Amino acid sequence: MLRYIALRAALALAVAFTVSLAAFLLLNVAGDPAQAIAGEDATPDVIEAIRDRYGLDRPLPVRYFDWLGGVLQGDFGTSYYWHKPVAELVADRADETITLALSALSVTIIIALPLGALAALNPNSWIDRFALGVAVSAQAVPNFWLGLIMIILFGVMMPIFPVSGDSTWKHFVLPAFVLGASSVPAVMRLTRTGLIEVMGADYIRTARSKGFRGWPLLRRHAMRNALLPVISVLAVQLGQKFGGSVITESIFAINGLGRLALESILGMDIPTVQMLIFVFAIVFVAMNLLADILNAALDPRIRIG
Amino acid sequence: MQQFRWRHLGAASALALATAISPAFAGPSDDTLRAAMSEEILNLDYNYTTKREYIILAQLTDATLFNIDPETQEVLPSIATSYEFFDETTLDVTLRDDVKFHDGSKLTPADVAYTYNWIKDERSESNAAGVVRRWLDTAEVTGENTLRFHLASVYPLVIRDMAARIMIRKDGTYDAGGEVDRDAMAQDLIATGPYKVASFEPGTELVLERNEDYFGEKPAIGTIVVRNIPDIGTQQAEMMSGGLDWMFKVPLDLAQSLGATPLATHLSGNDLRVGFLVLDSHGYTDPEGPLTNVKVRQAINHALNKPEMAEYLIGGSSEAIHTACHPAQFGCDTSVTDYPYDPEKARALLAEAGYEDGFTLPLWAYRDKAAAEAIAADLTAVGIDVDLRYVKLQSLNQARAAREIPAYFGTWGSGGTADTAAIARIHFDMESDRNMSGDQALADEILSAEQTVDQEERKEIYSSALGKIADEALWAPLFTYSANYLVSPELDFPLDPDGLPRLQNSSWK
Amino acid sequence: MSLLDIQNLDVTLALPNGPLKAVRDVTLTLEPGESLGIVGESGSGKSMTALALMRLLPRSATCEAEALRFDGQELRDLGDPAFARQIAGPRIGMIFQEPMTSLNPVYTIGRQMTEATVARGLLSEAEARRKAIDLLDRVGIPDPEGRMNQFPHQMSGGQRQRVMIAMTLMLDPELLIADEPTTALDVTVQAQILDLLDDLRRERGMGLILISHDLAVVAERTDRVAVMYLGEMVEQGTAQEVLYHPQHDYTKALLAAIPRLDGPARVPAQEAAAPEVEKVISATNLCREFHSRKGLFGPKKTVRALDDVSLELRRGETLAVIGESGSGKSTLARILLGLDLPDAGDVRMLGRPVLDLPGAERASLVQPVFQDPYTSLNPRRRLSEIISRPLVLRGEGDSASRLAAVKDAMEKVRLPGRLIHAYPSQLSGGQRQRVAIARALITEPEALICDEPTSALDVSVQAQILELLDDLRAKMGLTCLIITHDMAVVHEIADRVAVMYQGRVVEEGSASAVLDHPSNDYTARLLAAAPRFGATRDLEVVQ
Amino acid sequence: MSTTDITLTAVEDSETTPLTPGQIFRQRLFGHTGFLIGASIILAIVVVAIFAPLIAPHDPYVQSLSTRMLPPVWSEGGSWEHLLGTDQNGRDYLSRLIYGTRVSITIGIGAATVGLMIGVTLGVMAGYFGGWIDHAISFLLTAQLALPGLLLAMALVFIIGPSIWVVIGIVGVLHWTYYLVVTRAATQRIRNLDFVAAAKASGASSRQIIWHEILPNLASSIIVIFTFELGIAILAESSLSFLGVGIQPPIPSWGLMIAEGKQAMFYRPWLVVLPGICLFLLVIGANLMGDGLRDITSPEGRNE
Repeated sequence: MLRYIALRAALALAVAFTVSLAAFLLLNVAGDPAQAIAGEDATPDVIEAIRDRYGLDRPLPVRYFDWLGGVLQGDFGTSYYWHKPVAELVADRADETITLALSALSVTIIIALPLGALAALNPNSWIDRFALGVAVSAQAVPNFWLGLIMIILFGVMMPIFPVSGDSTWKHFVLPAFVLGASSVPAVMRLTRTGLIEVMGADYIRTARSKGFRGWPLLRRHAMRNALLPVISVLAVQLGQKFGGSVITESIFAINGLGRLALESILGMDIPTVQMLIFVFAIVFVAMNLLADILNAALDPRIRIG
Repeated sequence: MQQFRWRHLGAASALALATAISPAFAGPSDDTLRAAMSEEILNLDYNYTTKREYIILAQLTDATLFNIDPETQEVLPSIATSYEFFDETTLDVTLRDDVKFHDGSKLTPADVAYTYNWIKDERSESNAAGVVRRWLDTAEVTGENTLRFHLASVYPLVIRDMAARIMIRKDGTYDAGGEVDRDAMAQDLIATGPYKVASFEPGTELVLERNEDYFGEKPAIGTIVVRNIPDIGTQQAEMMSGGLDWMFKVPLDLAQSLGATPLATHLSGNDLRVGFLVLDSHGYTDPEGPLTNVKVRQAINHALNKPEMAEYLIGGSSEAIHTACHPAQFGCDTSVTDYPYDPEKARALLAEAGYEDGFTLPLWAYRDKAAAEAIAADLTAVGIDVDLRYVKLQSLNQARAAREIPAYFGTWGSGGTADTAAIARIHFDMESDRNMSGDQALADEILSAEQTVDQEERKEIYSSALGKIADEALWAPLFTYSANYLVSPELDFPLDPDGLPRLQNSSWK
Repeated sequence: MSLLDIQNLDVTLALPNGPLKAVRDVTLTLEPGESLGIVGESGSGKSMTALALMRLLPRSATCEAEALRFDGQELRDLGDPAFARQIAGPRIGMIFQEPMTSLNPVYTIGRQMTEATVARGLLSEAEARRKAIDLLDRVGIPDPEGRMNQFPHQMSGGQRQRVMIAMTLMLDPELLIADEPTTALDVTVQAQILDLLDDLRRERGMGLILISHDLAVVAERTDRVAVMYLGEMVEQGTAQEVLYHPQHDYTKALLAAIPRLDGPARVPAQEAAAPEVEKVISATNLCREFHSRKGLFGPKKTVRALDDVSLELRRGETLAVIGESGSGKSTLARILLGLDLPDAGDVRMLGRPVLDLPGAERASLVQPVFQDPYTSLNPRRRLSEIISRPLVLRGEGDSASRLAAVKDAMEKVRLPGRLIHAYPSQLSGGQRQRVAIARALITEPEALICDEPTSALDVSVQAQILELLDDLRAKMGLTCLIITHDMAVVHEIADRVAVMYQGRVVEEGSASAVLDHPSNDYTARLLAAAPRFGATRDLEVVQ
Repeated sequence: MSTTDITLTAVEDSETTPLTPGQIFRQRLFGHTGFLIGASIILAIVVVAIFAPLIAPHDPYVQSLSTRMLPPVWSEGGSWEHLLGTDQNGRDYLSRLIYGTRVSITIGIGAATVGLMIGVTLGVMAGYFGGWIDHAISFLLTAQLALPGLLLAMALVFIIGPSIWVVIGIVGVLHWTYYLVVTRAATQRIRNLDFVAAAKASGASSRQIIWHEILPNLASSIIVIFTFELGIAILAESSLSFLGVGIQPPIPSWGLMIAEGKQAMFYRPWLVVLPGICLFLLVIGANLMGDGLRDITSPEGRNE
């Protein structure tokens, strides 16, 4: 067990370093950070001042290895904008993104699982068609467009929910719906096909031959088997959502990692971008690992082999 | 089951839909002005920032030695009561004796001297360093409330810089005990202005309270809350649901539409910012390129329908210009050659220059997409095939520094300084990459205008320089900008001609 | 009064291209304690009849009958919930063909055994658990206590089938239906399960319906036998009547097609195997190990598939390799074909080591024929492309000559010419296996290596393929190595035989010598499990 | 062995040979309502894209600043001259929507193909060879998922310059993972089937096996993914344009139009709603086609 986790941790670090190197190069190619920080009306001398304050005139390899050296001692550098350690910056904003990710995930679960199960239990019925309709249309709605429509509907016409900010839980309802809705199709489809497959399995036929029908049959035999593939997909999606959704967070002015990523990329705040990439890579791999562990916990064939 | 535990946590928050809440009403009821800014406010010390948002906040939190009357451009007393040039390079300033910092401590000449000397000091790396180093030698305390500035050279804009750029800090703020801390005032600012910082959450919200023992005229409104809302759409929603009282940098269409509703009033004041095309007349990108030919540059000027752009795309007080400066700036001579909108003449000029079937022109732009597209369309109409490159500011600056840009749509706000020096120098100085004409004589002439204190002489220099720029059509000046604001109906927000918003002068109706 | 009385049962399946009558007008009766065998090939409707009785038909099937009486009670009057509560489980129990998937993989054996009785409130948790342990012991599961909290995947196929039987008996049914219970098991295990079923029937005075495609196996162990063909009950009678004087032509043909030990002996190709006869393939001291990880986190596990195996295939002979699953016979075949490299030992073809032979040359020496007709042909290619592929790979001849070669090969394997442009999905199992053989022969290889070529086919089709292989061998002087698990097949076609057990060759010799007096007791057990028609049921093992 | 006179092969040679896979595929294709609806939407949009110059009432690039931001004809102030009003630069909104189909369709097909090329090659390589190649490719997969797409887009748009081909390349490079995962699993399954072993035994090289035996069997699942990726690519382009790093003005792209309309969305909601609906229609058409194809090509089919 530990060997497996150690392997995954090594993979996460390897990915994190490679991707952060790629991001470092891409950012420096895409523009001059000093200009971005200085802003629109900066005179050349101001830009020079910023350039030597952050050592941006040093050659790329020197800057990268300097950053790398810091990372090895746990210091991810300070943000060019916020003038405070990047680790602290990411930590403050992590809780908004986690809350958003978890509530978005629960939106997905609340919509996708029952819909998928109902569609599987009575194939070709109107529920099945309706479920397919929801999946196909939810997949076709652009994320940012849904966000704007939500603001128009709930923010202004029927001001039930606040439109921006992240102070109270009410602020998270609309964004959670927008973020959650985007992953409903995949989860619903998986639940549906999973359950159809399980209902056709031999052991279900054995259970029916012992007189089990309807809900007891579903609960005692089908549910756990059908949920196996869904659990791993949900875990992976949670990983992506922890990465924060760039668009949802900026539309709803939620101070999460997604918005931080957008602004630090557009503003060329290199240390923040690299730290974020580090966090995303590790969270992503950790979520895959969690999916494996959950699968092992639920499925003895994997656990005991 | 175990793995569904985190699901219940999320479900609780998503399910509670029912309760309707009334939006928190700002405005006169709690004497709080809620302002929105899309740029993130991260550092309150204007000595270490440059963006426009920080200039606005500095008006509220800081006081400077002098103030410039936006109407008459006349110098008014502020922290300093008077000044006198002992000789061309020595300036004596007397201070008021009743100015207090926000923490109650009394302002002394030593604080002022320290601030100027620190900014000039190598270690400061302050954004204002460039300005101060251009004219200051040293500042020394000469009396109980007087100090003397030794100037390194003759510079006409010393008082103007003192009024706009340098914010006074207590003695030893940045290098207490020898250890340099440039971010000392970034979060908990101690200054002398009409408002003091009540609470500050970087990137989210800044709360300012009226400074009761402010030496000058106390502002009418008790509290100002500045909220960071990146998305303009979201800002609108907050304004409509009463969550905001003041919005600036509002796009014209939005300002007009929301202004028409009873929920908000649209104010449009003028702005020192001007928009222009800079053309690679020197031929950095292509020595024999079309832009090196004056006729082509003149054709470009004729091709652009500037009046329509000003009226429809910028709106408010925006008007077309033909000078490489803002008409309201000192020394900006509007009698220079003008190239009125005349597509036929533009095609004729192109033909004369040997480009009957036109040429492809990569045009870079970083803001005002509608205007950039309008420019591209006007040029295409006369046969110039425009490849519009609409990129982020830092990408444009980097490409310009690498001399890859033949023409770009630039803007300049002169930092609110109503003097042609604030725009001419940076765009025609030989070292600046914004200078695409590479004309040494022109550069020297412009520099000379900043080396004399005699305003009449400066005026003549600028007239001749601007005349040359216009004749050679080094630029294609476009229009002045107009500042569009959206304010709540209960707020009275006076606008100043220099376009700098002064929230401290606002009050409830 | 008969335990079970089915009159004129019809089952129709609604398939995309029109309705199909799977069961036509079947009448069936069973007395209490009596055992009935239903025999038929795939598609004969034997399973459908049982599923109709248990109401387990697929959603798209409809079934009508004049009478469906069980112990005097007309089942059709019962609603689905009532049927589930009263009949399914306590009155009629059923076990299925695939033991590997018939138990729920994520729950322990104990829970699956006890849940039916506890849910119905017949027994308390503790009583049910004790009963389960007794039943597991009765069906021959070692250490039943420990097995209760194990999972299905930790047991062998045979053990799982035993658990299935025990689980069904938990509810003490009066009738037990076994739908091809042993088809997926090894021959030796097969015999034990069938004996167990028979003993339990007598012990509990239970009715038993044993459904199988293997007439010989069923006939030996049931009182009466019914034969089904294309959905109809073509013959019904006591085991003796059906076996020794069958009425219906189909039953006769079926009996003739079954390979059996006491059938006519094979004429050996050439008696004196002269020493200098050329060795087409010779393998010496082959060893091969496979490493697998037990579960995601478990320790590594190594399995010795081949343990110092030496074997020779001489020109013109048919060598049979017999052994059960896990004996390493398939691994041997892949190594001899050059598809897999041994850890130790070497393989030579006509004296030259396989390693130095380039692919194309090796192809002209030896060609494979695999077990499963459904995966041995590329579904996306037409027959002409499949059969001519080896020639294309060798770059031999042009399209015209290749087409001729294909036609010639199709004739050799007796495939109708019009199928030349058909796709595999349009052919039956037997036809596909003929295509595989045609493909193997197109390059006129020295030897054919067939890995259980007929075990996935119906008995009648199997007979044709074996006959075809024998003809080809005679006409083309082909050398064959045939891998099988059925001693009767060895008896019918093999000159020499090698018996493999757990990766080692335990016995080798001429077919007649090994079959008449086996020296190794494992071979003897294999022989005992193979059906003999002559003897009556109480046959002793020849020692 | 005596052969009885009744040749059992009679059962084998029944005259009516069942349908070829191709015929079955076509039969189920035209029977699947979902697929037909989707295909007709896509077809309609492709026709509009091809004949845009004829259909569009005005040239989408011609500006008239004086008549900018006109409302559509049904709300007051609208005119029949510009059915759906005009945009910020006074260009006819309906024409821009119509020309927008060209951008979306080219990007959709282009990006999905780029994704297919990368994803399928890597998937087959990882699936067939396994071993360290498989590990290297899954490392690449994880790294790709961790790198924010926005960053890659911004850098590439700056380096190479903003043309439709660059956007196609970016969206394609960001969306090959779905192909990889599916083809890798399918290749691993097919690699162990007997007909591949038979091909190997007849001397086929790995390349020949992949080309001749494995790829044809992947064709149906690749087509299904392609139709889904079509929708995803179109949405991705619109998101990138929405963030300002996708299609460059003045080319009309629906994502860009939504971004531009966003500012005045409370008073001129049609500037946001109309392109949104077009995007929605196009993508829902692609998804319905994808769903239909998947039901038809999957072995058990949807109706069993």
